[in-house]
Amino acid sequence: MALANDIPLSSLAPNTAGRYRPARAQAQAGIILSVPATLLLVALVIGPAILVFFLSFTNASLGLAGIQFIGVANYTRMLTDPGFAQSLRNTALYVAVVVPTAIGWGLLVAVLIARSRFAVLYRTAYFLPVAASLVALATAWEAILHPSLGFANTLLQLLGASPVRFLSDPATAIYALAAIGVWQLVGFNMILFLAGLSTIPEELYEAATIDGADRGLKRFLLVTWPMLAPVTVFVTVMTIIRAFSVFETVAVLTQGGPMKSTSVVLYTFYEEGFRFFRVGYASAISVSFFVFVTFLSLVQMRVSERRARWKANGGQ
Amino acid sequence: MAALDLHIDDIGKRFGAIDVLRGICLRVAAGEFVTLLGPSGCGKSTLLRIIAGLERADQGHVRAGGRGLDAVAPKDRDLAFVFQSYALYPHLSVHDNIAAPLVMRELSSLERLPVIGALLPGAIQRKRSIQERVRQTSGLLKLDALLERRPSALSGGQRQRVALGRAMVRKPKIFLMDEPLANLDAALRIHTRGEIARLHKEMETTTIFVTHDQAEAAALSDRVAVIFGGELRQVAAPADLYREPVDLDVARFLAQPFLNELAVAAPIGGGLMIGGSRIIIRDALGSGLAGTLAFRPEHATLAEKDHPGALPVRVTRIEHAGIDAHVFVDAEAGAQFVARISAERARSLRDGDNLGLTIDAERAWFFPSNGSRQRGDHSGTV
Amino acid sequence: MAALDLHIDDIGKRFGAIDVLRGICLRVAAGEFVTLLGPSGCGKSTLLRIIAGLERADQGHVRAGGRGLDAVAPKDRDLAFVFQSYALYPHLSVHDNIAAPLVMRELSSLERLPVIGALLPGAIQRKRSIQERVRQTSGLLKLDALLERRPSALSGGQRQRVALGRAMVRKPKIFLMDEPLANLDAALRIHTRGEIARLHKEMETTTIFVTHDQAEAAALSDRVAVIFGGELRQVAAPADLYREPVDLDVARFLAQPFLNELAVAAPIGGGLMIGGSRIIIRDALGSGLAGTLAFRPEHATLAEKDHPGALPVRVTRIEHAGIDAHVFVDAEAGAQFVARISAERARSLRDGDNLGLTIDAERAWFFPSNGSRQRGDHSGTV
Amino acid sequence: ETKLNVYYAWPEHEVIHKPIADRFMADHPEIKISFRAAAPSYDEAVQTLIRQSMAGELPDVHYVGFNVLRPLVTRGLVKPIDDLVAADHLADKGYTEQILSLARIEGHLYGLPFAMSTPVVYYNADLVKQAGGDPDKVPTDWDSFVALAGKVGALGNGTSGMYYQLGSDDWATQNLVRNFGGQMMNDKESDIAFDGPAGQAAVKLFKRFHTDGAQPAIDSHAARQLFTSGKLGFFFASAGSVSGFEGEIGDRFKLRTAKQPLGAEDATMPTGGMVAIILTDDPAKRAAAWDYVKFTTSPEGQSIVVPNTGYMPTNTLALDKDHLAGFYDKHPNWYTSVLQTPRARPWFSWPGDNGVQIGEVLRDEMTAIALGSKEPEAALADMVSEVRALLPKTN
Amino acid sequence: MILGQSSSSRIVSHAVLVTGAIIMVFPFLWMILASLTPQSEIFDGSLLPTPTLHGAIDNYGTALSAIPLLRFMANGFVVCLAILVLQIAIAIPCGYALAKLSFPGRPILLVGVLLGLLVPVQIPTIPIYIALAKSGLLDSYAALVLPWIISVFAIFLFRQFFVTFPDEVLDAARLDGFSELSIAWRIMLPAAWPAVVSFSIFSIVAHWNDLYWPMVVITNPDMMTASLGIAYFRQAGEGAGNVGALMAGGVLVTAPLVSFFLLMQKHFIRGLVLGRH
Ligand SMILES: Nc1ncnc2c1ncn2[C@@H]1O[C@H](COP(=O)(O)OP(=O)(O)OP(=O)(O)O)[C@@H](O)[C@H]1O
Ligand SMILES: Nc1ncnc2c1ncn2[C@@H]1O[C@H](COP(=O)(O)OP(=O)(O)OP(=O)(O)O)[C@@H](O)[C@H]1O
Ligand SMILES: O=P(O)(O)OC[C@H](O)CO
Ligand SMILES: [Mg+2]
Ligand SMILES: [Mg+2]
Repeated sequence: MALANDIPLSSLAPNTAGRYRPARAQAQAGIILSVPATLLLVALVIGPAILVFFLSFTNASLGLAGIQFIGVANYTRMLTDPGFAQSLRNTALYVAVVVPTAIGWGLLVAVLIARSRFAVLYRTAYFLPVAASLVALATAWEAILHPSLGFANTLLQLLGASPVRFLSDPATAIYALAAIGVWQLVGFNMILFLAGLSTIPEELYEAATIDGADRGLKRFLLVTWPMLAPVTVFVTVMTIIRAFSVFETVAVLTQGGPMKSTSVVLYTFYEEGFRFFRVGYASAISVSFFVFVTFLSLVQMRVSERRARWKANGGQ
Repeated sequence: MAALDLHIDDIGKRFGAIDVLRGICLRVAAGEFVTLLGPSGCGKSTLLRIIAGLERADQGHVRAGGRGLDAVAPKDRDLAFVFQSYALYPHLSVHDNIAAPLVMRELSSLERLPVIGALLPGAIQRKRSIQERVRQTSGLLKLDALLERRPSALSGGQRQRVALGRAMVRKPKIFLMDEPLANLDAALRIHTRGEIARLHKEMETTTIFVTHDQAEAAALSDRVAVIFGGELRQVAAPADLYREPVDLDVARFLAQPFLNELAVAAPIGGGLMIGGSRIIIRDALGSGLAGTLAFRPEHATLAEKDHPGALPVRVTRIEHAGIDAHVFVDAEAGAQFVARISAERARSLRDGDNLGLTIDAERAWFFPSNGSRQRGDHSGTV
Repeated sequence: MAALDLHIDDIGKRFGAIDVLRGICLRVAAGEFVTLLGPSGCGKSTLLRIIAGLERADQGHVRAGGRGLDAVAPKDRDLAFVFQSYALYPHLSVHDNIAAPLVMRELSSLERLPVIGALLPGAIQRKRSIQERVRQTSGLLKLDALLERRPSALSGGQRQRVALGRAMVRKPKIFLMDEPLANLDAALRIHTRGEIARLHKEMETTTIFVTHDQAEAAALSDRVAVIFGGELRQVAAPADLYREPVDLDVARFLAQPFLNELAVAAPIGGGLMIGGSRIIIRDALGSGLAGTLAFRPEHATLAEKDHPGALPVRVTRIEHAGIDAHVFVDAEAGAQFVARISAERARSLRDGDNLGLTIDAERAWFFPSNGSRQRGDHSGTV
Repeated sequence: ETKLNVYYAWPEHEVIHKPIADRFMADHPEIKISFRAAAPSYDEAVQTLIRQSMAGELPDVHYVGFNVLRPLVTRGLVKPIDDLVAADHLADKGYTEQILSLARIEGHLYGLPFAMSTPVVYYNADLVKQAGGDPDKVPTDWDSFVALAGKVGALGNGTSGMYYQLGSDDWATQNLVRNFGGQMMNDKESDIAFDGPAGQAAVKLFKRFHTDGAQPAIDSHAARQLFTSGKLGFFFASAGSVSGFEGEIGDRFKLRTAKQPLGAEDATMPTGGMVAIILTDDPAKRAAAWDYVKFTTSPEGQSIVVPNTGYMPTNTLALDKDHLAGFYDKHPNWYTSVLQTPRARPWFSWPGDNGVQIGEVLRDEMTAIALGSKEPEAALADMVSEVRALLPKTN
Repeated sequence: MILGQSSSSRIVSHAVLVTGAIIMVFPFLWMILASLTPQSEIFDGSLLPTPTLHGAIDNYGTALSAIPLLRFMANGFVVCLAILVLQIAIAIPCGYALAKLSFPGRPILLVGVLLGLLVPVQIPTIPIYIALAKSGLLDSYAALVLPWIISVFAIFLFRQFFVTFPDEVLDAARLDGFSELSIAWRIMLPAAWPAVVSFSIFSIVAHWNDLYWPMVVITNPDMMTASLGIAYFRQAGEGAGNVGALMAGGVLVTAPLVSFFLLMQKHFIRGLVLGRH
């Protein structure tokens, strides 16, 4: 019979000191490779963020010397400031329109495109706004939405409707901006969804076909939607963040007007910080902004977490 | 359960410029287990997908139980498909995966909704019935303990069982399986193949099974259909296929691990000289055909070096294979052969030993270069 | 080329709370081909990675050619590793993949730069020499025509050859291969395994090969080391392992596709009643030990139903396996057995036939529930 | 070589600043003038200056709006130039005290006025005629004016009557209050004064523009496009835009200007325009900057400013025969503003740091009136409380 | 293709897609038409501007002469490119380390990155602005580039990408003699190429379009980026300005980027897909 085990020699095995440690070589490299990013992260993101947090408890004002600690005065002022309340409302309106529309439309387009023969053509069309210079195109939008001469109103009048003063009417301005926001985000979300769709194994659709979910909503609900869960989380968080950070169109087209109807949080922050130099107050706004966006993203991630869990588990 | 017969009639399929399938005709009896066997890319999956309706044939027809399927949507063909990658719904539990085909068929979209669905009177009953059937199926496949898990929390073998369960649960009349064992490891593959055989025996559903592993095909099938390059070369029971391959491709493919081959430029007077002896190839007699003489390792024997009529060879390698061993030998002029002998005997052999190789001419085949094979018949000794 | 011997000494490894390897001792002679065989998760890869220095052992030592390797970085251990997934550099051509180990070793960072590197005098020569060696290796592996391609443009078998090339090119003293054939299909697996055997024969490099396929292990190895649950159970030549498995696990694992087992609660007076006959288990005699009687299908025979001393059985299934066939039979009281008989004979059998099963008691084993196996010796007829 | 960094508001004013600088550099090869990107408005410019001052990046010369000179002085960014003016005897060189006083704060002179304007009425003579008005006699009282505008608006075909542009600061709002003889704050600047009868009348009139005068409630970009494309009757804006309007309109229709109607006998109007100031502390640069500032306000500089904009010259010598003599006869549209100068007063500048934001408050409340979302009285009341909150507490 | 797709559903889906596509493309179409139309005829009451040759010459002539548009674009390119290169150079090693190496502090860094992901980019701008002002860097390329060279998003994206990269290749590289640093540069960087392309598009879109930051730090027209330049151009003529010329400028600013992205579309998708596996 074969000898099962050779005889151990380990009794005289002494030092483990000279042992080569793969882990140590990696640890060294890990530190070296991550040092620049770490330093910059601290210097440019985390450090300033902490500073902003402290500034929010002061009356700091750009250009004027002397900073005083004023407790939560900035925050109480924020709570009572009708201008800020208005900008919160505007932002909420903007986000409430942009996020579901840009995601839903992007998803719809992606799903329809994925199986279309003209996919490249459609994809290109929808991708155009993503690649364009927003400031330039915002100007085109402004002309199209001109209260009386623009294409949109000419068309409305041709159709017998009365003209709409899109960007000049406080009742519609934020929605007009939201429409431009949606216009710009749909293609972006579409691309992300397309990427997600392309990772769904064709076999899964075939299995669904045989199982009786061979088209339309049935198939969408059985395969596409659940399989897109991780992408959807990503898209949603990205869209929320981008919707909350709307700035360019406001700055270019309305400067927050008419009657502050488009002054969104970030624009208010910009005005307070860089036009009126109230650094302390602006800091308080940005801290609240951060808390709010973080909270919303976390809620969104949590809600989607269950849907996405299989993926995190490395589902096949 | 009633099984259906399946007629595949002159199926042809092109992808672009390539003929992937050419005039495939195959009749599968009700309850029969037929394997599609062939090398990678030969068109096995394509044929299976055409039968399922997942792909459209450019030509030909598929009929099941006398009914033409060409205009029938996949879900209405009353067949089930098991995929190589299992294709389980990753977000559904094992229970829901197995239930999916029933739910999709038997509940309306409204009834599928979690809360509202529960309020609809008919739905409750139907849902119970579905649960009952899922339970039956999972019992059969020993999946009861796993019903709440997600596919990601299962081993490969368990996933395969779930895939089988999903296919079986609505008691289809025909099973289509595309390399369902390919992703399992050796031991599990053999185990699961036993399970598939058992299930087939119990359910007697007509089954078409795709594989490129000849051992698997032989072990499972009533008949094996061998496909090469989109053409059906031979359909036969495993034992017949083993004994009578119709051409060299088939012989090679079915001779894993090894087939001995000897190119024959032109038989001298219908005979072939090997090791000083002449093998008469009866069917090639007088025709002067060129071709290949082929024989399996198990039909070669190793004798003494100077055994009369034996080909002098030298042992180059011995591979153990359980009770037997494969002995690789070099003949003169660079020809190489493999003989399968008992492990017992192989123990006495060493690399470099000089021996004599004899061929069981009764079992050797001659494949002319053009046309199908003729059995090589022996004349005198070999 | 000089090969090195390899001493693995009392290696232990934990991952968290789990002992993945426990006191593994193994000596591999210079030029020997040893296979690590065991079920998935038993620790084969971990052991191999410890030898390579990719993982640190918690205990024990590895020595090659008398030199302790514990303090040596992987790249300086003079060994090469072939991975199951091939682990080719996806962005490099076949040529550059094969050249990588040489380039990294023999050229300085400066010399590796595309333009500047070409201007350094020593580098040109060394680069030529590298190219020469890559060419040699690719010739040996028949990769010459593929040198410019990226791995993504290669088939599985070709990728595996490139991986071998990259391992071979710097003529390491030891080869480590982790399931290098697992991703290939049946035919290619057998073909490539022949190629590995050929290369080993030519280069005679000490090789440790990991697999969970016992046929592969048997076909390739000088010796096989069987691991279960992090423990080395047996190290033996394939033929010995086949004949003398040390315990039931090993026997089962090496008996793919099937092993017949019969639980024995307690031998009656050291003997066991089967089919009215008594098998005396010599080693268990008088001890009253409980355990398992095991025998291979090829050591069971099917006789007439009323053959004296035979166990009455009924055929339930016949699986074809080339020259042989596996016949599945049911005995009374639900016991199931498999007999391997010639396909010739199997042709005359049908499902439901009543036959008698006899066991070659000389070849049957008795494994007591606690402890290692004792050979079951026959007494009288079976 | 001395380099001067010059900053101005209104990007379209490039048409005057660049030729002036070129001409100056031709005379002074040792001085090099370079421009910063123009601010979109006076208010933006001053915000940017304050930001730049913190970065130590102030330009050397700036053309500050009359209304925002004061915050720069308060922040200490500008130094008086009384000594320089005296040394150079500028009083004899066409710089009248009346004009210099526009740049005087608490007795000190901080710069040289560079351009002046008053609000004028631009109108589409063709539309006025169509509506039955007399293009040569634009009404001088608000009632008939609003009525005529209403008729223009009723012409149909997408035509609107008038547009009283609020602009990007409080100039237009001040103008309306002053038009009824009012002021923004009392003389001591201890409290606001625009909530009096004049203010009341002003906001009510503004509402009437929309209700009776067919003024569309749209932003000024859009309105300007409407006007230049011939779809708007009257457009109130600074006289500084005459040249710009003429260029944009070409001969699409007959563009004319008229004096503003008056709401009260003691009506005044805020003087628009800007002051050239020196921001640098470097003596060499200060000297060069002083030369430049003098040049831009000289008859030569002014004869570039006036024809290319519509502003009135700040140097009386510019009207001499070598320069602009006879210009006004040929360009009646330019002359309207000159006719209004007797009523022109300094553009009131708010005390404290929040002038810009006060401007925004006023504009937003006026917009609310325009949109009909607030009654004039309510809007005025809100202006009062919000502006008070933004004024320095010491007052 | 699967049998049994109804043609009516296909028509509906095309109708939906075409309608959306028209909305997407329309502003571009309008912008191009307006850029070719004489200023005075753009708002002449017709539905769409009607191009004429002299209008085109006028508008593009004005756009190129009235403002240093090419200079703005060049600034934009320099800034975007510098930001992108630095972001990648910093993020790739860090992403690799976070994905594949265990080193002390890694969990903390990972938390830092995730936190950073949540901090809207505008938050830290006040302190950064003050710091730039104090160091006299306003109105410089440095001011435009420096604050953005760390992209937590890039680190995160590359980390996700690298996590899926097979460990075995890294082990092979270690055996072949690669040091950890050379693995980062010689293996991970080329392997990350698709992710780099995806990220580039994210990054370039963001910074090419960014108006906020240039508005804060730039006052010198020589330093303006394309977005700021167009916004600035738009102000000229009290906004109503020269719409035709403005649109011409818009076309010029938009064209290079749009063509670049259209070319890269496919790679963009591929990079995202690979990053997700
Ligand atoms: N959708 C397709 N478009 C183009 N060619 C295809 C398509 N599907 C399959 N083919 C080609 O048709 C041939 C047959 O493919 P098929 O999948 O049927 O082979 P197979 O026998 O199943 O192979 P395997 O054993 O590798 O699964 C192959 O050459 C394949 O490349
Ligand atoms: N880095 C690790 N951390 C924790 N556990 C590990 C790690 N690597 C391996 N293991 C565990 O160690 C055990 C042995 O793993 P190993 O990869 O050596 O098995 P194997 O025999 O190679 O299996 P297979 O045949 O599936 O490749 C397994 O249970 C595995 O889960
Ligand atoms: O006359 P201007 O050019 O100074 O402009 C005056 C006001 O700013 C217009 O709102
Ligand atoms: Mg296939
Ligand atoms: Mg392993």
